[in-house]
Amino acid sequence: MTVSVDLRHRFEGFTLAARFEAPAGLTALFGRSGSGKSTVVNAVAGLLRPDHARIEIGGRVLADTERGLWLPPEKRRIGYIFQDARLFPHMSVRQNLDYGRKLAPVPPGRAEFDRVVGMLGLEGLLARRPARLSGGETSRVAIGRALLAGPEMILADEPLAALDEARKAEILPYFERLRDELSIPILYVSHAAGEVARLATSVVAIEAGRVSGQGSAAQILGDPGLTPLGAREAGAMLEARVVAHHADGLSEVQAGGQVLWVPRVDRPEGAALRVHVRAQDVMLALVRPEGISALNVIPAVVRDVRPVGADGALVQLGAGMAGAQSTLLARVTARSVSALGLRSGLELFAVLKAVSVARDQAARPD
Amino acid sequence: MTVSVDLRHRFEGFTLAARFEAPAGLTALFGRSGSGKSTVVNAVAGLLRPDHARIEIGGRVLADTERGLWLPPEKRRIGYIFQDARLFPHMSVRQNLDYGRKLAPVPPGRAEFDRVVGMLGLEGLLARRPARLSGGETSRVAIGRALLAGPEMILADEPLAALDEARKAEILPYFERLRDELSIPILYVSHAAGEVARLATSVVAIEAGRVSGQGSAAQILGDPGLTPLGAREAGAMLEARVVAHHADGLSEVQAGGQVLWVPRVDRPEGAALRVHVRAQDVMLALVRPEGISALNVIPAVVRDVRPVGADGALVQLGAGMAGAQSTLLARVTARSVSALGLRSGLELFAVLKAVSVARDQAARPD
Amino acid sequence: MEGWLGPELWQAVRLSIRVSAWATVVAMPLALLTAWALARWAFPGKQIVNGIVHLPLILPPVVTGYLLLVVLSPRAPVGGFLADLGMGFAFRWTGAALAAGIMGFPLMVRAIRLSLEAVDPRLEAAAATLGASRMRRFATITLPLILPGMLAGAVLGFAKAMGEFGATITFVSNIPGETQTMPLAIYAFLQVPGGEDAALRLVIVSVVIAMGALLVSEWIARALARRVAGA
Amino acid sequence: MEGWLGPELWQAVRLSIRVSAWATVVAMPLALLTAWALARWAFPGKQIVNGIVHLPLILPPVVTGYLLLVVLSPRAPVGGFLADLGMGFAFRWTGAALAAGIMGFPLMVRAIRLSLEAVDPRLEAAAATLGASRMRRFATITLPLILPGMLAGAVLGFAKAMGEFGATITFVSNIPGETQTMPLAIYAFLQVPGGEDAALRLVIVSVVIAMGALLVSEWIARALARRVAGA
Amino acid sequence: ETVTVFAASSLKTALEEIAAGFGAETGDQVRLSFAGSSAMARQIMAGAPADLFLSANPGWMDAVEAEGLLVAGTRRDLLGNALVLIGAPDGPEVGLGDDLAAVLGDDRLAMALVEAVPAGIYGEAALEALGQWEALAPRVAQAENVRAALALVATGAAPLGIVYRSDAQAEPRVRVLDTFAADTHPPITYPVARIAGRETPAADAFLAYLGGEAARAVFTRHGFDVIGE
Ligand SMILES: Nc1ncnc2c1ncn2[C@@H]1O[C@H](COP(=O)(O)OP(=O)(O)OP(=O)(O)O)[C@@H](O)[C@H]1O
Ligand SMILES: Nc1ncnc2c1ncn2[C@@H]1O[C@H](COP(=O)(O)OP(=O)(O)OP(=O)(O)O)[C@@H](O)[C@H]1O
Ligand code: MOO
Ligand SMILES: [Mg+2]
Ligand SMILES: [Mg+2]
Repeated sequence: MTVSVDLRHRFEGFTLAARFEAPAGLTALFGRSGSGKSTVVNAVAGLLRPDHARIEIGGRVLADTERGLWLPPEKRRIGYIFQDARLFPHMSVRQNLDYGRKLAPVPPGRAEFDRVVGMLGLEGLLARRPARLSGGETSRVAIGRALLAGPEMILADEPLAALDEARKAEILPYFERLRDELSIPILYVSHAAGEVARLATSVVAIEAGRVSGQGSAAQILGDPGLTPLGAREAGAMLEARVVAHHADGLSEVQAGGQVLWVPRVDRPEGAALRVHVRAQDVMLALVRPEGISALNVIPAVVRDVRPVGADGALVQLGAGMAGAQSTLLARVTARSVSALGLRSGLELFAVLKAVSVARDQAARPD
Repeated sequence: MTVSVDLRHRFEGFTLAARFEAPAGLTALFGRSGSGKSTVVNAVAGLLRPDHARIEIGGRVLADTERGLWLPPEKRRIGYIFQDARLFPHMSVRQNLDYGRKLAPVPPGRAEFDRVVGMLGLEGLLARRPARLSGGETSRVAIGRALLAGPEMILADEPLAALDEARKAEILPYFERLRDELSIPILYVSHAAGEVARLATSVVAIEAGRVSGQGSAAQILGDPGLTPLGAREAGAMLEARVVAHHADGLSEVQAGGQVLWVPRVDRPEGAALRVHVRAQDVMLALVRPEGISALNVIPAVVRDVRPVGADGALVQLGAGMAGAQSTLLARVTARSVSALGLRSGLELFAVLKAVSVARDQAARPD
Repeated sequence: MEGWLGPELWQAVRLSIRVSAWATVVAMPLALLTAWALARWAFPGKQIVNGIVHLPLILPPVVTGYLLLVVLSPRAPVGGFLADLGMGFAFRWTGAALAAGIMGFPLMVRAIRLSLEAVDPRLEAAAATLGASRMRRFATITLPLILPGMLAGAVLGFAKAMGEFGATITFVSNIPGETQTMPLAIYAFLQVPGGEDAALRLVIVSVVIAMGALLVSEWIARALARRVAGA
Repeated sequence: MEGWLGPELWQAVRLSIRVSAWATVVAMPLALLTAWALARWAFPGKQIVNGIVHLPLILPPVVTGYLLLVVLSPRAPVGGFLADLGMGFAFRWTGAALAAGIMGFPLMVRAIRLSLEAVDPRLEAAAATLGASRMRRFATITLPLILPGMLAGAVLGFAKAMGEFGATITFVSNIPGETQTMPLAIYAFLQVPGGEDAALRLVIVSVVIAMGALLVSEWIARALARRVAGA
Repeated sequence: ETVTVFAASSLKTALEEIAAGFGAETGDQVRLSFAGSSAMARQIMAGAPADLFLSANPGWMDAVEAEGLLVAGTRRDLLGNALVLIGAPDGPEVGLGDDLAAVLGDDRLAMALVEAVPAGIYGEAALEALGQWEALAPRVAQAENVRAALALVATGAAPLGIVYRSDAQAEPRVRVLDTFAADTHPPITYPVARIAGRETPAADAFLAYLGGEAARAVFTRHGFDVIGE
């Protein structure tokens, strides 16, 4: 389901003029603080009525101010995870979770309720009022409340910002499941690279109220000029397939005809997945290194060397057999560029540690 | 100034019993959502009166319930950055920022005000009411308000959670300055590895209301069993010194007699700094690799190989000359352990890309 | 109690409770609607409605009673019409309840309105995104959150009704068993030399009843507050 | 205006405004303190204080006036003492203001209390961490946030004072130029045949004044709300 | 000099006229405070600054006298009045000889408080004397005072009422149907007296003036009987 958004709105001292098309899947909204992300999300939710708006989801028109069409929020069937939680203070956690659930045309059942509660670790808190929850507990309940409303679209405004890594790792697969199995479109605001790398189908970068960049996650994350995550997080997005799981805990995947060893992936053999390889984690070698701990040594050819910042460069590599090539990115220092004589057409080896393709960066099928 | 905290408190269904000593500097409070971090911070602020409490800062006793001593919050001279911001809704941003400032015994001057406002990017918002701020703008004002109160101690409860990377990078040096130049003790709650690695002098890990681990940042971050950041962030903390800045944008630093090349560091030559080398970024090689992009190839000896998880191991290395050795950590797969025959006493090379020691992980003097 | 008071006064006590209870209960939904309109809607003539709501407070009670009499006496068009429907107010306890309700109305509206204005609209917005219709948002979010204000309004309205004198006696006069509420009985006693003793007894009874209502309301309010603070 | 009303009525108008204004202004700090105590403190006898605050609402106004007369008349110990100090209330405009203030007191307290209970204590806590003393927190955080409630209380109190009749006439009698407020003058006119016309004029004047106060208050309230919503 | 007079409300129009005349003649000011007799008696007993008390009812004057607050020898009955049955101008011709309860049907008879206010007390006594009270008692609407009872009839809320002649006379919306014989009820008298405490020659002068010719003419015009010296 494609989401198409076209908004214009003026606050005093701030003008929003954002237009983007988000393909099916999860669209990450990126942008600095105050750039207009929550404003966009609020308009899509129907809570802010912009001066001009056209919002369409999979052919369903939610708003078209030109034609005077404006579906009220309660008709939009969204699950909105607010940046500021907004739990109902007079209801217990259970009542908060049940609020949207009971209103859904097909209310999520008992089993789904238990699954969400378990994933969010809310079992012990169901009878508690919001005033007695910790910051992270509050945002977990807010997530649960939105997910349990049986929404046809999810709006998530920095849903995991207040959570620890372990809890994030528990919740991320749930968003993946929503995106993949239930194919619910998701608009996801986040500043966290790991989340976006893992979840995003496409990325919309917003700057001062305008869309400054837009594309597939691979495009945006592969371009340090575009990625709002900073150069550290730039990298290649490889479309891969699980070949086999091995006894020593590694999974063998294939991307562009090239075998990659990565820490065990939770997918069946044959399944498609996406691997995010950060440019920073890729080392280049002129000769195949021997006796090293890195398991992935990939023959590649330099396609482009682009300076990044004052002291570094981003090297674009073609890897694998012709016809099924993948693009890899490597971030190196300017000194290495000259020491190794990096230039277009140079053949060399890309070295990548298996552990660099960490669990929370792997895995999404298409 | 040492901070010494000893608390016991019961909520229904949650018991806090936390005791820790934090040396001068910044103490990171770690722990999963709901583990009791905010409760500790509230007690130190004087907003929650626990059943038992003894809190002392640099010899100044803030609370000693045994002796019936309980300094009210307004006498504690703290700058508390709340997890939920708590801006005064009826005041403009400027009035919020000025609130504590005007009450300080030595009010931060105009220049300091401008500096904080500039750092937080609040120039255009000074006349705005909090109701019209974005989520991140709200937390930036909350940070400014606390910093401008001229506090003798700072309590920061996930202050940067709602901010983008670029903004974080602008704010982090300010906390460093407070810690180092003004030597204000800071209690800092965060889930973000980068922040902690960069800022923390010591780390207190909290689990279900109890202190589960406590030590210097190097200790805690070097032990994947302890670090609450997850194995990805485990690494070595090297005490280093700037040797020289080079024209190609790299800085040469020395740690334990060993030269390290890192991206340019914003410190004068001769200055002490701390370098955080993540275990994940360290590759091991049995023979010195040639023609590679990694600039740091460090002769080392294996001290210990410890399995981590099902598929990996953490290798502890001694590097540099005897007498001035540093400890490095490398995270490798189980397959590499057997392929390279890693065992105590083995001499090999640790390979580390300069760019892996990213800017926001370097730099703090002692 | 009846023994201490005698059957006639006891009748006044019972009547007062009935009148005050009805006045409060019937006025409450209207007060809620009015408060909602004043707090949330923008409509032409809003300040006029606001003014009319406050009128019973501004006017001397006797004048209010007199106006009611002029409009609702059986000979007046409105009053005659209502009387034909069997819904006349004149000289009936319902008229006493009407007068009491009108006198307490501004107090109820204000209390509810203050509560309404304190409700965070973002919570209602959150409920809307979860699929709650306007009505359901009102019933599940707004209403529970303004309960303290409604309670305060009810207490004020009830207490005022227990004490209302001027408008009541002017409108429905003083008919024992029908319109003679406690304040009217008290007034009558105070008009004759030496009547203070009987008046005092009624004063005590009315204070006890109103205090009881007050205590109950405070108790409920505490329970509500505890509910929000977390059980 | 004076021409239309004649000097005597004009006197009643001026007196009513003076009495109502003083009643409101003097009662406000007391109402604030009382509301604060009821909302924030726990102390023995709290419910008794609460009850006493509500008494003027519960009691018929005449009884309240009578009680005031008993306590504060120059012949009574308290009243005599105050009279000796030159602060007597009996049969003076100050007494009318006192009666009006007492009658409006429960309304003011309730409005302020409702606002106080809606103030988020976490904001006061935040101010404390920034070094604000209890007094300063009150002045800079609590007070601005309860201004709408204080305003509502002031309007209710002022309106009530403009309309107060029973307690005033019973306590300080109906002395032109000294205690004859508009409601008392209206009453007097209604006691004589053909007085309705003059009474009506006074009613109109009193409604106009009170509505003016109401409009001003609504206007201020909107300004306050806008201030919080962001300018 | 200013004289403060506490007087029953129903005397307002007449007394204001007389006070104006007195002022013009002597240059002294008369301050008139009108309220219910009970309230004023209590206030006087509580020390109100009244020089003269003009009660609508001997009972409250007695109470003040019992407190020793009257200047000895100054109390006298100043005025009398009559009790009348009133109805709407266009209403049926009814007399005290008719069965009033039957005339009323479901309607109400407006009176002042029958146990508390003199006009009500007198009215009840008169109806009792006429043998009509028992049948009428359940149909009586008791108003706060005579004026309020008059208003009930004037607005049409009640078809019949019992009020003082002086009140009925000035109200165009009612008609006097019949007058109660003086012997059916206790005498209707308005006593007046000087209140002790303040020596004011002007007060004595006004007391005297109330009994004079000018005052007598005014009172009579407003429907009161002036009781002779
Ligand atoms: N007022 C309260 N009453 C009862 N339980 C409470 C109260 N406040 C907090 N708790 C509970 O105490 C525990 C610790 O809360 P605290 O706010 O200190 O957690 P935290 O470590 O700051 O978590 P987070 O990272 O989610 O903010 C939680 O389980 C919370 O539910
Ligand atoms: N009600 C309002 N009135 C005026 N300006 C507003 C209002 N709401 C938001 N703004 C401004 O609009 C801009 C965009 O706000 P928005 O909340 O969409 O930002 P955001 O991208 O979500 O930022 P953050 O990451 O900090 O939450 C900000 O500059 C903000 O100050
Ligand atoms: O004066 Mo009152 O207020 O009800 O009679
Ligand atoms: Mg936002
Ligand atoms: Mg917390």
